Amino acid sequence: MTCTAETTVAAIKAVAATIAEHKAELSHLDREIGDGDHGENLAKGFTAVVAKLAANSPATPGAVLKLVATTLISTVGGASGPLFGTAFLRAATACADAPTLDAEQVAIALKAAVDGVVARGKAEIGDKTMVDALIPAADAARNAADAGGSIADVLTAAAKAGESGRVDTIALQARKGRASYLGERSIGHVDPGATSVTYLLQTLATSAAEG
Amino acid sequence: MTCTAETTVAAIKAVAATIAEHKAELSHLDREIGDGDHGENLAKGFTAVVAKLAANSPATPGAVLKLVATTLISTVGGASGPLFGTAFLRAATACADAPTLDAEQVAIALKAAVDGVVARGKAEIGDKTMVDALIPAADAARNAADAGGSIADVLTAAAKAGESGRVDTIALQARKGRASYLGERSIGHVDPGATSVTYLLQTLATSAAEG
Amino acid sequence: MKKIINDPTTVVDEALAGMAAAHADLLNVSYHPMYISRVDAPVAGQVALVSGGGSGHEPLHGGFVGAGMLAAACPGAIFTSPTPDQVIAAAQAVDGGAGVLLIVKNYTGDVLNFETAAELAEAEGIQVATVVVDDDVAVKDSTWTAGRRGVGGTVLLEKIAGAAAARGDDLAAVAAIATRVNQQVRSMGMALTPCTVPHSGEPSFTLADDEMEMGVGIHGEPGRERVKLTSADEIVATLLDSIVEDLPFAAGDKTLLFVNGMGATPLVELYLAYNCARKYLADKGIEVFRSLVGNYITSLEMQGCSITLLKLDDEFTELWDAPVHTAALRWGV
Amino acid sequence: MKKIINDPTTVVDEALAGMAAAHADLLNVSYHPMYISRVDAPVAGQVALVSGGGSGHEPLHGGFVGAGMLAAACPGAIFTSPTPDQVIAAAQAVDGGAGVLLIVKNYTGDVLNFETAAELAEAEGIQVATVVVDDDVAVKDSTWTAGRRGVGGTVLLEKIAGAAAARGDDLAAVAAIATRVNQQVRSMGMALTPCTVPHSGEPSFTLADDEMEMGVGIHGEPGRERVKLTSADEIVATLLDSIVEDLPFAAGDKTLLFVNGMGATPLVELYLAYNCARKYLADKGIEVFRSLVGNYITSLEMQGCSITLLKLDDEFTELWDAPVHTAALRWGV
Ligand SMILES: Nc1ncnc2c1ncn2[C@@H]1O[C@H](COP(=O)(O)OP(=O)(O)O)[C@@H](O)[C@H]1O
Ligand SMILES: Nc1ncnc2c1ncn2[C@@H]1O[C@H](COP(=O)(O)OP(=O)(O)O)[C@@H](O)[C@H]1O
Ligand SMILES: [Mg+2]
Ligand SMILES: [Mg+2]
Ligand SMILES: [Mg+2]
Ligand SMILES: [Mg+2]
Repeated sequence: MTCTAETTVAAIKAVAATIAEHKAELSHLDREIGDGDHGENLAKGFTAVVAKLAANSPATPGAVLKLVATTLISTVGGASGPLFGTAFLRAATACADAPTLDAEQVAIALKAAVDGVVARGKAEIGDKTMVDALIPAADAARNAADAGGSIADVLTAAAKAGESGRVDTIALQARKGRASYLGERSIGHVDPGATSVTYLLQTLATSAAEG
Repeated sequence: MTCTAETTVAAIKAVAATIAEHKAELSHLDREIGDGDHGENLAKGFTAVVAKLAANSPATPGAVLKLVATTLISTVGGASGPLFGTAFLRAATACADAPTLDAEQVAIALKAAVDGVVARGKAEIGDKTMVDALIPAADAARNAADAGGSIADVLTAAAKAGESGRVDTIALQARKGRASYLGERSIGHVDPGATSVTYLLQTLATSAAEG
Repeated sequence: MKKIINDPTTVVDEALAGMAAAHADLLNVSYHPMYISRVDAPVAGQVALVSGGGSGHEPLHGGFVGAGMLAAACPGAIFTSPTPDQVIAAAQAVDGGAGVLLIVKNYTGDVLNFETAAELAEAEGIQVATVVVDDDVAVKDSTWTAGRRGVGGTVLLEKIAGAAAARGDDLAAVAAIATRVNQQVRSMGMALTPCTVPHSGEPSFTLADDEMEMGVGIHGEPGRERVKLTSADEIVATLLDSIVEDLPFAAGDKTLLFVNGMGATPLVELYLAYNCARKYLADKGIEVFRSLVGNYITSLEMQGCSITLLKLDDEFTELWDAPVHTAALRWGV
Repeated sequence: MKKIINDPTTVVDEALAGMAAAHADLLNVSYHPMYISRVDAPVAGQVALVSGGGSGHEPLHGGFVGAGMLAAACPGAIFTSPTPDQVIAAAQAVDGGAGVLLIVKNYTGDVLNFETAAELAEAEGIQVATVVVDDDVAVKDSTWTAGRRGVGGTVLLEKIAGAAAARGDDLAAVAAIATRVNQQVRSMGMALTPCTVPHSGEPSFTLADDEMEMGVGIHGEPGRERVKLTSADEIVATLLDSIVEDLPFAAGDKTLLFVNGMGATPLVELYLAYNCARKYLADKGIEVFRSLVGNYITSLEMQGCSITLLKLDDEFTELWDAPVHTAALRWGV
């Protein structure tokens, strides 16, 4: 299948459901090495996104992503608000006003999103942030696209790579974000942001496979 | 034996020791139906009394009691400070400058002390205060003196009567002091002040018996 | 017990030394006997307000010493009334020849010690008047109790009477205004947690995780009843029901609404409770004309709040608005 | 979780409504987007200070809105930075034509959201300067972390920069003074207990009865290290050792000593800690020339304190002493 405005909206609604479902878990992870609000922050944002999508029906995948971006920026707050917001904004820009997206465009959009997070947050691989899940995810998506995979293949590969990058954050000492204040005490805990972006990628993958 | 300045000082020192020993218990009782400071209040006062008695040696029992009174008034604070202070002050006045006291004079002094507490605090029998121990104690002392008892007999009788008055406070609802704020919730707890004055009387009795 | 202290027996002395150092421009501190007096005392020809009580209620009373409020405060041990010698020494230090008004919260200990002090101060030739504050509606009829406790109304009374003294009223007039404030003010408090007196080390009472204490006093003494924790709206309604019906306050009354923290309740909850109180009073047509929100009469680290409502008239309002310069209340200067 | 609230999701809105009602003479409140602005904003020709951050630190920042301090404050959800749209709306509302200084505590969330806001506000034609406060010496070298956090120094910076704006300094000059305050101020905090974010309901960390957290932040995040509870003298020495050696402060320096409560520590302990700090600094020959003691930048109902030391020069002292009229800090007016 190809990705349309409708499938994008469906996928975003699925992501909102996933975040709501894991809200407590994400905040719990954030309590371990942060301030315990990551789940609430994202849930608040995606609830607003769902409301916005109920009131508006953007014509293209890019327009959907842009609406998601601006809504997250003005509702989430915290570190993850501008970071998620920038990711969706860059992805939207990458999609421009294409009415539909193929696997190649999805891989490109994902790469643009990840570059945006890195540009805003200035985190590198190994800093124990969402970037540790996002960079491998974008790379895996690129390879899957080059191998001629479907959108579902591309997103599934991204989700798998994101998951292993997420797990790798456990052993890391945080160098960015609140967790960095803990120094060595941040080691042994998984990063909440890496976890939320992995849930996001997994949900996109499943809804692409189902859709 | 008769009561002299020396035996009075010895008795007061014994009282100070008793109060120190039961400090935590008295504060615990006060926590149940008051504000938890009765033990500390009295311990602070009697520690100061012992210091004063080390520095001064009053010539008569009355002078000893007067020194105790003024020291307690200026160190104890709370409800019990002025009440104990008044008690010792009235007793001192009753003893005037008699060099020694006999059983009759001790009974008179005790009655004067109790009248002083009632005059200051305006509590009646049954209000669940130290008065519930003190009034029976003074009456018993009077009877023992009339029966020709010794000082030890008089104080032992007072202590016994005080103890039963103290136990009677358990069933009472407080109508004076902090405990009265609890209304019916004050029932079932023994009154701290009735307990401290009973310890005081018991200590006076034993030191009279030993002295 | 978790506290930032060195030694339970020296808490009050060390805190007082800190206050003296932090507010050297405002306060003088005497240690033997212990009292805090305004740096420019005695003010000749001005009635001097002297209050005091157990420590652990800070900023009450020491934080209210200064121009336009108290001339002196006598801190007792934590939750224990001061002794007469403190009050007498303070009265002597601040009497400007116009006499001294003793402001006493109605607790047996405070009343008995201030009574003794008043007798002795008068014997020293000082003109003394006394007002006993008893604004706590949580306490029932005084024929069955030691009478209502003095709580939040004390703060408002000290400010208003202090302004009357500052404007030059004589002792009888200041005492009359103080008495009138006490007649027009009502309060009630509640607690979510107990507090711990340093030298005792034990919590003043125990509450289950879902319980709160309504009608609590300011000494960690248990209150009127223990109930299940409810919403801020319900808590505020319970407190204000008792307060409003007691005076009673009626539609059209102009009031000063004072929402006070017990010490460990964050400002965000106090402002939230204040908001609940505004809605409640608006429904009853009672106008909130002046406000005070914050921790002004506390019980150490107790969590909870109290509400105080004062019926204002033009004179009270004018005296409330008059300049005050103390460590804890300051405006107009 | 024991709190005086109605609904964890409406705590900030209800508290804000309470603040608006209690301080109608001082503040205007906008709800969508959420910000607090001084009632007389915009002040033509005067640089407008706009700050903000997560809620739960009250009185910071809303309590510091008013003449001589902040023009506006943007409250986020509890412990969560505000969003760019709040900051933009506040900047537009208070800009008097002389530009807006954004005062940002150095947390990734605050920095990223204010960065985004600054970009967009400039696009709207507003002159914007930003100062990031990072005075917390508990956080180690910023090549290994997100950098030092903004804590107690923020309060002093907002007061001093606010006075510079009030005296008519232009945006560059106000920003320069704010930057200089940040360079001259150092802080460190500790906690005896955690705090609980209403919508989470879980304590932010757990401490044994004999443990305390040194170098704690203001979001209930754990600190530098967990140690056994010690005396006030030792606690204060640990905090001041790190503070003094960091700037460093030296004998003869004139300083402003700010002892801050985390929200649930009674004033009696704060004044006691202040007294310990005075002794410590006196031993080092460091002069305490101005002081502030109280709960000004808090972590909900956390028990603990922080110490902030600012090296004063004549200009800082003059600006500190200048009149200020806000809900939480007021003098000279
Ligand atoms: N500089 C950064 N770059 C990328 N991601 C970051 C950065 N700082 C923090 N994060 C991510 O943000 C997450 C925390 O988000 P959240 O809890 O919502 O914000 P806050 O830390 O402000 O409370 C972290 O788990 C981390 O993955
Ligand atoms: N009006 C009164 N008359 C006699 N005794 C009283 C009166 N009020 C209180 N008491 C006694 O004082 C005791 C409490 O003393 P204490 O705890 O030292 O003072 P406070 O109640 O001020 O803390 C009570 O147990 C009671 O026996
Ligand atoms: Mg967080
Ligand atoms: Mg007591
Ligand atoms: Mg007491
Ligand atoms: Mg946060």
